[in-house]
Amino acid sequence: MTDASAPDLPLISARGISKSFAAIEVLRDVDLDLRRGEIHALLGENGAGKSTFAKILAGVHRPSRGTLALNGEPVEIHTPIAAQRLGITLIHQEPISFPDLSVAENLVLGRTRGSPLAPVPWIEMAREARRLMDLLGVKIDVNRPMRGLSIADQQMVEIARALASDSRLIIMDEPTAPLTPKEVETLFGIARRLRNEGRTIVFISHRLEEVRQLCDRVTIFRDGNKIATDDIANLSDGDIIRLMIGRPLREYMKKQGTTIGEVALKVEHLSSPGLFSDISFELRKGEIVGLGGLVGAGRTDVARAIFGVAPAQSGTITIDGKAVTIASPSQAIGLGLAYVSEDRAISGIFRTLSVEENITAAVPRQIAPQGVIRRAIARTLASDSVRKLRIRLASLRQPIGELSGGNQQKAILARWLLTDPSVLILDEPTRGIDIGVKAEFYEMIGDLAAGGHAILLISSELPELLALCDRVLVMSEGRLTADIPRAEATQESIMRAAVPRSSKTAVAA
Amino acid sequence: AAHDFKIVYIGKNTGNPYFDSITGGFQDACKQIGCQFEFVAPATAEATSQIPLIDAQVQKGVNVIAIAPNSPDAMNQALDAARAKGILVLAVNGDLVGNESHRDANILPVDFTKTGPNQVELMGSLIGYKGDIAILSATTEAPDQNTWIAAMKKTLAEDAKYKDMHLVATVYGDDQPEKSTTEMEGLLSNYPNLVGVIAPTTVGVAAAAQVVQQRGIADKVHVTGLGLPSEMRDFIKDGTVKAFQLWSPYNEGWLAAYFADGVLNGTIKNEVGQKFDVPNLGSITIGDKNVMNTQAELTTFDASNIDNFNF
Amino acid sequence: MNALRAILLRREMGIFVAIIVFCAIVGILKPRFLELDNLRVILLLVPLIMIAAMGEMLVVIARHVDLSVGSTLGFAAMMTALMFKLHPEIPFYLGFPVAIGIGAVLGLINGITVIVFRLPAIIVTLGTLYLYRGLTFIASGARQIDRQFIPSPLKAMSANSPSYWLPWIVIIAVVVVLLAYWFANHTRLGRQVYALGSNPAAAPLRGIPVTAVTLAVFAISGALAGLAGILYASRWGFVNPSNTGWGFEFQVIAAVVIGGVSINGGVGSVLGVVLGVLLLGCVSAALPLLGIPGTVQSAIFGLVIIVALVIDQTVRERGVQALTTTRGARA
Amino acid sequence: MNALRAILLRREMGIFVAIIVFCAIVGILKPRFLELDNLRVILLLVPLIMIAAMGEMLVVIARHVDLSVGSTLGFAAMMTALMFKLHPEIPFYLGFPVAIGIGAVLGLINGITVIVFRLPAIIVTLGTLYLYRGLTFIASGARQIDRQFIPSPLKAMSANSPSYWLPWIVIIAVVVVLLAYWFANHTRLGRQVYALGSNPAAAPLRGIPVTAVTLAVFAISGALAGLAGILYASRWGFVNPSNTGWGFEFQVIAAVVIGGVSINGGVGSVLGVVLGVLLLGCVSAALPLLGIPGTVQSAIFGLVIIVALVIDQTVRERGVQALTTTRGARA
Ligand SMILES: Nc1ncnc2c1ncn2[C@@H]1O[C@H](COP(=O)(O)OP(=O)(O)OP(=O)(O)O)[C@@H](O)[C@H]1O
Ligand SMILES: Nc1ncnc2c1ncn2[C@@H]1O[C@H](COP(=O)(O)OP(=O)(O)OP(=O)(O)O)[C@@H](O)[C@H]1O
Ligand SMILES: [Mg+2]
Ligand SMILES: [Mg+2]
Repeated sequence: MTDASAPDLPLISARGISKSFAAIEVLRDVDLDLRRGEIHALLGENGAGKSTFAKILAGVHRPSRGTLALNGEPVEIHTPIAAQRLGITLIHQEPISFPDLSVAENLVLGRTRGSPLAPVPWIEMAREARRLMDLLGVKIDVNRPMRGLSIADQQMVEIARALASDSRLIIMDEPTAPLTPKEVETLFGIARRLRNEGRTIVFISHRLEEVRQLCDRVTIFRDGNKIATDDIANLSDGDIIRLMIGRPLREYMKKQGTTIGEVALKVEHLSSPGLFSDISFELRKGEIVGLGGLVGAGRTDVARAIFGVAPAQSGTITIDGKAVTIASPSQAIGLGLAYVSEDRAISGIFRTLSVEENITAAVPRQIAPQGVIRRAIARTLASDSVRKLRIRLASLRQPIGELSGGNQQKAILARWLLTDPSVLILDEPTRGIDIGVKAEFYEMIGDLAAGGHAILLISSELPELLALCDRVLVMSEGRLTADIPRAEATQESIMRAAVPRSSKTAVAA
Repeated sequence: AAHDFKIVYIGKNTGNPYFDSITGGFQDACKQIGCQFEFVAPATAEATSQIPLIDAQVQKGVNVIAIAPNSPDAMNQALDAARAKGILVLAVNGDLVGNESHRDANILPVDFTKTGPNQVELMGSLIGYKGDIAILSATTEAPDQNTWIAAMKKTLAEDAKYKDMHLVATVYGDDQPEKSTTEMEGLLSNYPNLVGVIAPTTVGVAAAAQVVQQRGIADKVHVTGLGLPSEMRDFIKDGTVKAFQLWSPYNEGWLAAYFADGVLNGTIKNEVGQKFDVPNLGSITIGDKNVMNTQAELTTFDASNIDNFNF
Repeated sequence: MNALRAILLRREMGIFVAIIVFCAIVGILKPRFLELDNLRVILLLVPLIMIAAMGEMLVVIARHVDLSVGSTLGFAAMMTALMFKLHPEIPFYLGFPVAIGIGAVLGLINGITVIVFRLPAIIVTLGTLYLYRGLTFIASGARQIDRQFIPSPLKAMSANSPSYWLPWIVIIAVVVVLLAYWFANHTRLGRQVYALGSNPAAAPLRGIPVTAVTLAVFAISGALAGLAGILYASRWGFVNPSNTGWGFEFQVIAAVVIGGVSINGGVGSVLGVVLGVLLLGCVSAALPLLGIPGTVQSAIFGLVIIVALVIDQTVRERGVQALTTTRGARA
Repeated sequence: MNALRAILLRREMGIFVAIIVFCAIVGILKPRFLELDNLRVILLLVPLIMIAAMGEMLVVIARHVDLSVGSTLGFAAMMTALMFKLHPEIPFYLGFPVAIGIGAVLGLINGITVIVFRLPAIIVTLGTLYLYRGLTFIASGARQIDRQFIPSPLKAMSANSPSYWLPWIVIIAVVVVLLAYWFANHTRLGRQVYALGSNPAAAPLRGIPVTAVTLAVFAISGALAGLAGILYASRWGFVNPSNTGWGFEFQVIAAVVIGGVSINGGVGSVLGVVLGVLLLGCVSAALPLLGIPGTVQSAIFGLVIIVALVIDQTVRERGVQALTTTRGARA
């Protein structure tokens, strides 16, 4: 639906957009023009207000002040449906799915019109769904229920939806976070094609290199204010980062000379039919071992197995030289393991509980020595962490559900750091976390290793693996395909091991 | 003499058609006498559910509390409090067995010891005094039904007249139509040569009749028991049920009202052995434990007389 | 469909096994239980629950629950019976639109309260459970409507005269089941019910008319309870303000959940619920046949509910490992 | 503290307002209602519900529900009464450990079934609601235990003799409430209950002993129902197999939810539940006093539940917009 109206007239022009949640103003007088046929990046630290702005455009939130105009015509976007009617689609930061419905149904849901009793075209629906999935080069049985799909797969379904609804404005809120490089490429290809069709794309990401590859212009948010909008070409990475965090970024350098001690965790021939098989590796005190691979390779499942969430069928686990059987997470915790899981929404936070309780959740004995809680201790522990990790919040007693994605992630990390574990498993710990904080994370992880902790770092971000790890293990289709020492580790060597033997990308088991 | 006293009747539970006709008796009697009548009842027949009602009535200052007790003893304190305030407390249709001291008098339709034998005799007359019969009762702990069933068993065992009638089963429908129906179905399936079912409870007898009607086996299986004409009329008319029995609940209310009037105005002494006359009922005698009956024998309803009864 | 279908099949398989096992045992003890004659008894027991269960199923799939079905049944039945009592000239079949309409209105009241005040359905309908029961008392002056006031043709619909093997009441139930199946699986609204229950938070973001869907399921549940109401009058030949529909909600919900509908919404199939209802029917028919005393029956009823669910669950668990964690959390 | 505290305060404020409004209205119509004398009547009405509600609250906060409290109360009361009947020599106070112990066991059975078979609590306890009731019938031979078998000192605990204004039964309830408050807010286990209810999926990953916590809440709920059971014997002086505790679960759950405990788990406060129970107490005490006929009472009871929740909700909504989306979806 390209518009006849003058091409220089912006598709969307936002004026003085402000938004407050419970008296906290999280967006302040944002003016922004989105041109037809451009890919426009929104950058900013966690909690800067990117998602909130996106949600306002998509009718999820109503602005407390300010106006929106579409092709110069003032518009009120009351609801997501209204937004859809206007041709605005939002791909949410946390993928939305209806677990009990088939993938195909998830794709068409809400787009179909017609009477409530209109028959459901099962056949056509499935065909259309398959077409879209092929377009994205994803192999998912479109008739299987959504439940059980990895976040990556869910994200791809989200994207497919957006494509299907032929919108003139598509907003992607950190769509690449869980995707493989290959998937990202496909996505970018499609995004460019859409732009050339004259559509507008808003692209939110924390990965600068992606922004450079894809985007024409960038707008930078800080603390709910729009700091700058400019062509990407006119800004160096340094400029962008300075604008984002208001200070120059210290480049993180792996501390050298952390003495690597004896074996802390030893895994032998760990297998779990359908998910992974014959996984063996060691993890030494003071060592940071990366676990790379494509999304869906089975890394999370390995982690879940070691941590006793879904114990492996066969294989042995040895901790500090003692063979152990871990049947439950509480056992794992007892043995000094800690696991920062990958999807915080589902298995991370206690939504209704305060930030304080979330942070102290894993250390009941510290805050309640005799089973009775000492508020004072809890509060100090929590506020220390909040300061350390620069978590942005209104109050320690605020329900954690109100924090921005990144800040929630920080709170969860803080929780585990409190347990002072001997073996720390981090599953995509920096997903959705801004550069400023990432640097802090890296430092912290380094310190932890230096402090004699053994760390298993699951990450899909190669630079992260390269920067941090002493060794990089690579998984592909549920098997360990490489064990690369820091010296030899390069993007190429890792990717080579990560790409499945059978050229097709791994999909849901 | 003051005839405009306030009398309240507290039923077992609301929506129980049986109490509708008792209430009718109260109302008509009060029209004659000039007293004010009110009917209240809890939503459920729960043992404690009548207590707040009693308290409330006492506070409202009624002169007479007539009650169909849901429990033989739960109300004791409440009733004592009422009598302490000089309120006349009558148990109507059901008594505080073992706690008679907590009420002034008790009005029962008939001498309940007659119910069992009468029912057995009626059933015998229907089936020619021979064959397998069963009993479909209310709840397992219903005190009245249990005394009647005991009496039936005794009669069947001791009276030679009934030696060819065999009681093969006693089941309980909890006075719920659904449960009574399934129990009835169960009886029919389990005892193929059953010739008669006695249901000494209004819900049970209607449910049993319904099953027989639907199966069209009225000629094989005879249903009788204690039923309300209003509920049984159809079954009598289409021949599903030949005859059933009951007393007149209406007369219970009628008698209670006149008795209360008499006692309050000193024309009746509430003492064992006292006699007094009541319009339409003739002479009534206050029996042992201050118990009065409205009639000597149960009334038998059949095609010939069913239309003469409006309750 | 294989993946989804496979799971669904498993679900129903569980309860199906339960029924077979139960009937087999009873059949061995009492061969008569398996006779055609007794099957008819069962079929006459279930229609009311079956019809109401179809509505309850939709409500539960939408992640709500309707505790007021029993009271709705009672109120609709009472109003219809009163109509017949006051206007004997009205043809009996007009009772159906009336009863269904009244039920639908009560259902809408539930739905509106849930939507407007954003209250959990379990507690709203707990309230209306009492409210509608009370209204029934008020409307009826706490008087039972006796059988002479119920039109004979209406009562005849439940009588299984030899002329046709299946009484009308059963046929009506079958039709309702078929309609429910079509609605749940082949209409847009039906699928939106599943979507809503599957992820209520996301539903509005996907442009699902949450209000409309919610009102729809409650209205349907109410309407079907109303239909069950007039059939109650047909089946039992009277309507009583306190007995009619009392405790009905427990049986309906038990049937629905035994039928494999997830209390957490989004999951459930008509076939499963039908089987759930039949299992309960078999049990109620079997107990008296086995001569089990009334005192023991409610204990057994309770046991059956649990055992059925356990069998269902264990059968389902097998082969669906991938989901265990999730379900574990939900259980 | 401010943010969360503020919300909590608001929550209770809503129901508090409801109570004031209601009592004011009744007081105007019937000044007697506000007299000390009548307050004692209310205080005597609520202890059983109050005690059971504390247990139910914990269960609901853990995102479960216990429908079997009524039957548990009945069974515990019956067993204790039977004990006194068969062994009159046993001192009455021994009845407490017995009743509480029996209740705890029944509660554990609920919890174990929920955990082992990963079944939704609502349906497990629906099953045990029938099961425990049936066991009560069996154990008692369906016979009521009359007052002469209940030890006099036990009955005396409910009689409000002039010597002390508050009868024991009330004091016991108060103690239970204080313990519940301490447990819910100041113990590790207590907070773990909130965490579990807040996100069952995450709980195990955080090393929260899900099994232990679940068993704990059900055991506590059962134990308190057992305590309520012996107090029932004390209050009413008899135990009846079918009446004792019948429909009790509805009142308890109503009180808990009116008290602002979220059916979706993770949210709820002792203060709120106490107010919820008191509101119901006021209503039950007021209706007969106002001379409202039994026919209308259940309608009013239903209305009160809904109206109370609506007031509570609207008061809460104000100023907590931030959360509306979430709650909207949940409602
Ligand atoms: N529903 C809500 N209620 C209260 N506060 C909210 C809500 N949603 C967002 N916020 C606040 O608004 C601010 C901006 O959040 P937003 O999600 O827009 O940040 P973001 O730029 O998307 O960060 P991230 O990169 O971590 O996603 C945050 O401080 C967050 O705490
Ligand atoms: N919690 C879960 N429940 C069900 N299935 C899961 C779960 N986690 C992973 N899977 C399945 O196992 C497959 C392997 O996914 P897994 O998350 O282990 O890969 P990964 O390498 O960790 O990728 P990611 O970057 O998504 O963590 C996924 O495709 C998914 O279908
Ligand atoms: Mg965001
Ligand atoms: Mg993973």
